[in-house]
Amino acid sequence: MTSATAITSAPLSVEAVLRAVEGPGAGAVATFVGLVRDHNVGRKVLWLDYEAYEPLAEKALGIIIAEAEARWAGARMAIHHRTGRLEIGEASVVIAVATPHRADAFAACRYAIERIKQIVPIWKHEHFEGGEVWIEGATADAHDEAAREAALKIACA
Amino acid sequence: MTSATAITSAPLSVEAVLRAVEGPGAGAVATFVGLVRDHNVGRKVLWLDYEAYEPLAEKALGIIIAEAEARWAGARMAIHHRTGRLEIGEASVVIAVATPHRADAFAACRYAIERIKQIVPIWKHEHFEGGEVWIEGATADAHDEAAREAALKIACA
Amino acid sequence: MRVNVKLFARLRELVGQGELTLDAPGATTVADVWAALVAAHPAADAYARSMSCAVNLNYARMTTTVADGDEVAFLPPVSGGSGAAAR
Amino acid sequence: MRVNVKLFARLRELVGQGELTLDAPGATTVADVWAALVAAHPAADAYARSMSCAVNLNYARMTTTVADGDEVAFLPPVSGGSGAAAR
Repeated sequence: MTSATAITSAPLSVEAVLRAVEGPGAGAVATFVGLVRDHNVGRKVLWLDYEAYEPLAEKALGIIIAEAEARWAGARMAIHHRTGRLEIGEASVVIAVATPHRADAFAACRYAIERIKQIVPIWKHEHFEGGEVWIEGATADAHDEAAREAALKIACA
Repeated sequence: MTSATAITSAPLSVEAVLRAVEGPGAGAVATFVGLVRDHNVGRKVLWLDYEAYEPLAEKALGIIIAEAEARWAGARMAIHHRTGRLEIGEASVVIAVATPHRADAFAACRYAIERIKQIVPIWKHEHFEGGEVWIEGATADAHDEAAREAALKIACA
Repeated sequence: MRVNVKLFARLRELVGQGELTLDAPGATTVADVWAALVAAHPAADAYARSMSCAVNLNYARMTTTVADGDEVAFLPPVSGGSGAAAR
Repeated sequence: MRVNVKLFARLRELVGQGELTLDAPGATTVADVWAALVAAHPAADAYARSMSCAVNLNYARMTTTVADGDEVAFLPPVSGGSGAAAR
């Protein structure tokens, strides 16, 4: 059994995240792996640097897991997120969720990635051919209920 | 690179299925793992026996992959399904799909599991406390467009 | 005409074998093969309304034509995929 | 009052450091700490409207009270998760 949450500069292991959600009652496991893409909005990406506010980021992953496990009965979720320099094709985030039934596994997994992009204090510094740019998405606020509702709506569509 | 489709009595490996969808352009990988549950409609399950019409089942997985790759641009999908006796907690099916963007990965993965349950000639013999029963779901017909539309609707909801 | 019939799961159990060679004189379609199977093994009739079929590893209809030596498979409703209930 | 300020990503670069001890006499809220930061490092003002904050590893508001020795983090809009564009 590995840890349910991790913020780490080491390469991620899908198997490790899967082990963290093992247990009785599961009938379905959905996983999501985010990869560093070779292109972004027309730019040829060379590599990404992920910077994290590590202790709050790890806590935020725990908040997301608690939200999901409260919303989907019997769900067990784990999320590992990588930091530092990542090459094209490497995994930046791995989510796994085990549930009794498959519809919930897909919904909870989708919810988690949407929430990660909303609240987890991690920043992506894109190095592309010809320059570099900090990618900025959502203003992070774990207490923003409207954001949470938006993530739920995407997950349960 | 492992095979995109497999019908096998050997334990399934998520890593092997993931390797089969590796390649350029991917930004997201969704996977689904179906597990043998300890309970089914109130019965305590002891183990399952999966029987397959192997050559048609492997062909059917290929049909599903072709359908998904045609529907979701840039998708790469692999599906491995196990046969024989499976104990509680073991994986019966592993699906992986890599796409440029995450919404498509979730949709294509959900589509695949719905289609598997519709058309792949595999049968589940449930051995539970007090008896055994063949589980019967959909009448398998790969040409049934209404079934295909239903799977698409669930996937793209 | 002679065809190789494949049966699976509970249909296989009802008939008592998963593979048999069936003499079906005058048969031209899958429906004719099924009729010959039911004549020889009346228990198979339980699947008359729920089975589907394949000929030489292609999904087929009851109206699909068959030829001597074809492999004709009759498929009870399938249940592959996850071990979980459908929802 | 003295607080430990943490800055990240482009905000860190604009200020030129990721961690600093800030003297903010009379400060009682996160807003006061931010004002002291911008006074010392005007470039930080670029994030006045888009940053969020945390106090002692709890997500906070600009109105959250701070005490001597607190760790106050200012967070530019986040972009963790997948390397793919948002869709």
